[in-house]
Amino acid sequence: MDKLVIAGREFTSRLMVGTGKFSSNAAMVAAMEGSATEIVTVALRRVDIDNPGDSMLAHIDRSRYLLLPNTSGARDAEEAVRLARLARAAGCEPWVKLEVTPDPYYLLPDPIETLKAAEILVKDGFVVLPYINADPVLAKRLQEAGTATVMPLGSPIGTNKGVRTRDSIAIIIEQAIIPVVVDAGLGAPSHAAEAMEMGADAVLVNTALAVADEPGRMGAAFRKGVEAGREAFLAGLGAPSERAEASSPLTGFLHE
Amino acid sequence: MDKLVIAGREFTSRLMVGTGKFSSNAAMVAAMEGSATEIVTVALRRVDIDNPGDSMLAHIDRSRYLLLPNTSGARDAEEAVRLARLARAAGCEPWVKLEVTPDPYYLLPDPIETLKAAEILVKDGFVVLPYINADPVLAKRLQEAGTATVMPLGSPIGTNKGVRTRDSIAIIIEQAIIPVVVDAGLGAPSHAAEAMEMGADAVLVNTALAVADEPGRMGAAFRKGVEAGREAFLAGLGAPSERAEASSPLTGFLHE
Amino acid sequence: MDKLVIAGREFTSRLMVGTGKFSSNAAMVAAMEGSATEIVTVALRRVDIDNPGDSMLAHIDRSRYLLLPNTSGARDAEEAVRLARLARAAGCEPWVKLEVTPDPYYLLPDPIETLKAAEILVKDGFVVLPYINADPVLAKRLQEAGTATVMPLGSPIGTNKGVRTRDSIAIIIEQAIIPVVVDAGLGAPSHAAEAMEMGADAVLVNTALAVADEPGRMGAAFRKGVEAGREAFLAGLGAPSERAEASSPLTGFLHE
Amino acid sequence: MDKLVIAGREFTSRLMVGTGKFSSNAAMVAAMEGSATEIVTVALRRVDIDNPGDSMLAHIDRSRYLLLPNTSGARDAEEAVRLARLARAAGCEPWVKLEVTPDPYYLLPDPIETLKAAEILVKDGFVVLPYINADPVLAKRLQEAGTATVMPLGSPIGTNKGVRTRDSIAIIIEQAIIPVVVDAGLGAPSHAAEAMEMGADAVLVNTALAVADEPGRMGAAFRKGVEAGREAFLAGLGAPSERAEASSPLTGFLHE
Amino acid sequence: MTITLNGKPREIADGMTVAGLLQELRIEQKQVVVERNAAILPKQRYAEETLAEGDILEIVHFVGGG
Amino acid sequence: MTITLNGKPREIADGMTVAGLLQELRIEQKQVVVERNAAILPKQRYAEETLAEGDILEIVHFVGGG
Amino acid sequence: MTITLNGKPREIADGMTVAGLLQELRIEQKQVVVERNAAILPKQRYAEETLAEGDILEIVHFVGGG
Amino acid sequence: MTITLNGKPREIADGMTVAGLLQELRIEQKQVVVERNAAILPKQRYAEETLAEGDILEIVHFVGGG
Repeated sequence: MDKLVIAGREFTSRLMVGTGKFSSNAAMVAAMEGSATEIVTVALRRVDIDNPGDSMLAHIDRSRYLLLPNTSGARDAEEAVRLARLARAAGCEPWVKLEVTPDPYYLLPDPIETLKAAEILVKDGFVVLPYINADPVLAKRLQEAGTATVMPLGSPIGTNKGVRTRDSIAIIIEQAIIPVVVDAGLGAPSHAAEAMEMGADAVLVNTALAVADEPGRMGAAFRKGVEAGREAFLAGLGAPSERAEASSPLTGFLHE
Repeated sequence: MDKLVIAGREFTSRLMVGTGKFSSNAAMVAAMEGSATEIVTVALRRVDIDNPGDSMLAHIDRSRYLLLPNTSGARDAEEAVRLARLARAAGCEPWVKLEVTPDPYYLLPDPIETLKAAEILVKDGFVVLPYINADPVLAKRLQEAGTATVMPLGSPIGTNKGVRTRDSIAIIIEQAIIPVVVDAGLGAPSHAAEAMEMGADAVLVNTALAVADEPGRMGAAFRKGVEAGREAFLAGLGAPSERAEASSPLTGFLHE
Repeated sequence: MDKLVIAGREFTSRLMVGTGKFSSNAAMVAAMEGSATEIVTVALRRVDIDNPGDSMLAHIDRSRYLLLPNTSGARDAEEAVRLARLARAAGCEPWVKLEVTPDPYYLLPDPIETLKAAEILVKDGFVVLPYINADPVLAKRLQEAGTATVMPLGSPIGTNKGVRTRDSIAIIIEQAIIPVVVDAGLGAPSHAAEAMEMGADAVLVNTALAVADEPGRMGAAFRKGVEAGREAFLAGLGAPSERAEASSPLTGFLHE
Repeated sequence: MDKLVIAGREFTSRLMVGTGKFSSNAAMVAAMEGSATEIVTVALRRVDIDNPGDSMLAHIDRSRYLLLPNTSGARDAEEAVRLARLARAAGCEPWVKLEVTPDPYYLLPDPIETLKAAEILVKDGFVVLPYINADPVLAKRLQEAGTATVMPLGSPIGTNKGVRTRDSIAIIIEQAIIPVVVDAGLGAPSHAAEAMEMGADAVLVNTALAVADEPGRMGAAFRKGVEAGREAFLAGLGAPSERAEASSPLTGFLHE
Repeated sequence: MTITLNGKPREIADGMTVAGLLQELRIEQKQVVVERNAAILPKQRYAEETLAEGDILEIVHFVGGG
Repeated sequence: MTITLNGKPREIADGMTVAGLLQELRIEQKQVVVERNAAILPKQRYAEETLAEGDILEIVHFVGGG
Repeated sequence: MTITLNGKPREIADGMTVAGLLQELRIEQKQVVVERNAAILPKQRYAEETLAEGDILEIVHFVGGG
Repeated sequence: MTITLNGKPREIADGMTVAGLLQELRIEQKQVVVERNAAILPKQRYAEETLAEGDILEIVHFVGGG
């Protein structure tokens, strides 16, 4: 399949995987391997002083997966910038999945603070992948601000509702010159395939893999779904029509 | 992946392909190969006496594909039975995709005549795969009449609208002990994946492949979509929820 | 608004109301009055010998409402015909809402038995209003058999899912010369309005009224919804479009 | 029905009407009267010097309708503020429908510039009704900035697609303490009813009325749709369910 | 004498008429329909119709339904 | 002699067999099925089956279909 | 003397007031708002406000809008 | 001597370095990032950086996230 290019870097896989909520590190690794992803997101949190435990990083093959730190937990631009810089200091490449979610309940992104943080981080040399509501005008402004992608949500995080923002995402794709990565709410391979068929450049999935009975197998299912959607987009899909049309010939009947 | 079994016969592929409306035999063969299908449907028509031409059968490797004749053009049970018997006399195995569509415009199936024909053909030793509206009670009656599968439509033939009959198909799948094959209206791999995720045993696609810019590539896309949906069904999908749920931890924030 | 005509009889209201599942006769009457309905459905059941109680008929003003007995409980044509005749013997006019639902779980109608019963009852002089799956071919056959209406379901009874069978109902309306009454699954006035906007001649509602906190008020809400949908259908609705279009002028800007 | 209160002012109608795109002033007035609206939006444009013509205001009874000037055409906060002040200078009360739409094609609002303009106009004493994408976080920030309502779009302006942003609007309604007015894309009374059933406080309609064959009649249809939705919301709607539930009793059958 | 009434066996007095039975059961004639051995019974026959051993009687009425 | 072939009248020589007709029409036997007067004709009978005045013949084959 | 009126250059007589210009253009004062050099002009000033070379004048009014 | 460590007060020995503290806490240097008084601390400084009364220290690491 054709390559995905973000900030000049090539990827064979168009499926990004989140590492949250897995029942075990083994389940997480199984999902990563099954999905054939090349980009995995991680979060930054305080070490539990009384029980440092071991690091989940020990389970991630850095030669195989690009670590994409997110700024989850940031409630405004300042907190997001702080987290991005801490992640870079931790030895990650300067890539960041920018999340600014003041609302603790639905975890929806703040358009104002997200743009503000993006402008600061771009100037600071980061490759910025902002998580946003499916807002075509905001997507355009972020692109103008120099972000590497936009990551509009399909539906609220963790709902498995699929691409409920179809109309807006179609406009974002139409207007974008940077890759569009559909993030959040993709609960099944058909959802991922739908996003790709629309012309999205990639998708990010986490909850659907973490809650699956067999995360490794679900990872493989999403890999195929993403590839199916991309192939179909490239192969040229027919448009839906109101009028039914026979697939068998309408002449040569015995009763003619 | 697990095998599909119809009338005691095992198939590795869960994607059936129709051979109508292709721009050329080459395009048809490309779609068949790309899709990795094992069952292809064909129609019976009068030979054009003034210009017999060559047979499309010459292009189909019978050792690789099971020929499934349909009864397209039949307006009632009698015509359908006549076509099924002609197909068998042509040297096909006694398998038939039963279609009875009195309405020439939307080509929707007649539940009464379809059941009548199914009863006759089953007695006559045919393996009957009836094309029906997504009607759970009719599906049950056909199963009781001894059909090998039921083939409910996702949306009217050739519309590419996808699984518009979702609720009814879910009930059909829940009640069926024979394979459920979703037929008609599947216009994209995401539609095929959705049907498989619901627990359908297989799907049939024709128009979407025939009208694609690259039929071979679209065949491959559908193959992956079907596999993705089946894998996801087996791997155990999470249910959609109204409440958003974070994929990153909700503790250990710097601002605590 | 224009009149609804069924079997030569004129009605001002296009909203039929079911009388099942109400918390009290008072709630039922409130819903009937609020809805301004002129046709109410009732069911036939055995009298509880040990506790005959009083009849719900005592609460229904027969001069104001046409009683439409249904054949609920019938599992085949024979039982349906028996119930219709008992209802007529009870002094009702020979109108019947024909329901044949062998499946006790989803209560979906049987197309074969419904057509069989309809043919018998029409010959027997009944005005037959059959409850059916949204099957355009079946609807056409019932019309040919002489039924007074067809009553396709919007979604399974009691689910409040609305018009999930939109595509099929649109075809039924297009092909029908008898009134099309959308029945079952209409859970909100917007659902009823949608059906009427599509060109349905009437709708039947029961569960949505019976489970409302205020049945009388909900009856009024559905009355308005049905009138809104009918008015809009007659006033000529614009078609949906992909392209946005300004409602304010695109010239005369200060910045030109 | 209960009153709508915006900025301390009471309204009986919950339907706002736009005055654009009508074929004639007579059609516009007919729609206004049929709809029983109390708030009508207008735009500001340069006078055509060579052909001043007469003013459309001459056709609007100011004692009956509150004039709500919009800032259509504004591409940024500065232009929006300028238009709002010109409208006020024209003798309107200091109410403004704030629109900032840099994109001339889909006319979608800019979240950043809209918030900026809202903050300036609120300080300047305006009653601000901002038109926004269905973005819950932005809606919350505007509420905190002191706007009188939020007006999230149902679907892109003029598309008649209805409430495509259902999930987000539900969250906006849940979080808002100011009235939520669903604006743009409502093409049929069923769409307006759906928004009201969700708990929206009002809706704004223009295109659907302007393009109707009979604008006056369509106005009445929308009035009823809005009332139906509001009544249903107040009467307490039942939730959709997967499981069918009989509306007739499941006991007392003759076949027991 | 035993008949089957609405699906259950029931003892009734010899020579009991349908009208008599309804009265005994405190069921108003005008509110019900009676089926005797699968044949609908016209109301005007209730008084003269005498029940016999083994009769199958159905007494039905209208209830709320959708 | 006139027969009806695939819905249209056609002149054929007396004594013409089905096999002969197929040959005349340049239609390969193995690619088609033949129905004579609504009865399917087994391939092995093509050679001996002589056509008669007024016969109704259907010659069908497979085409692409969904 | 030349001013810019609604985006286009326009010749006007020296000493022309806003009120005079509106009259010349047959535009009713009460139907419009006038902006002179980006500042909104109160109606009561129309009569005394004399236009100057290079003035930028905007005359706007309400039209149908959504 | 008291500092604030990950949001909680903590007693540490005078002259304690960041490296020393990490060792005491059994936290591997390479797995964490340390912020002292809102400024990120380069790893090579851990050994020489001596903590002072009232210091605010944040020790963070990567966890699973979406």
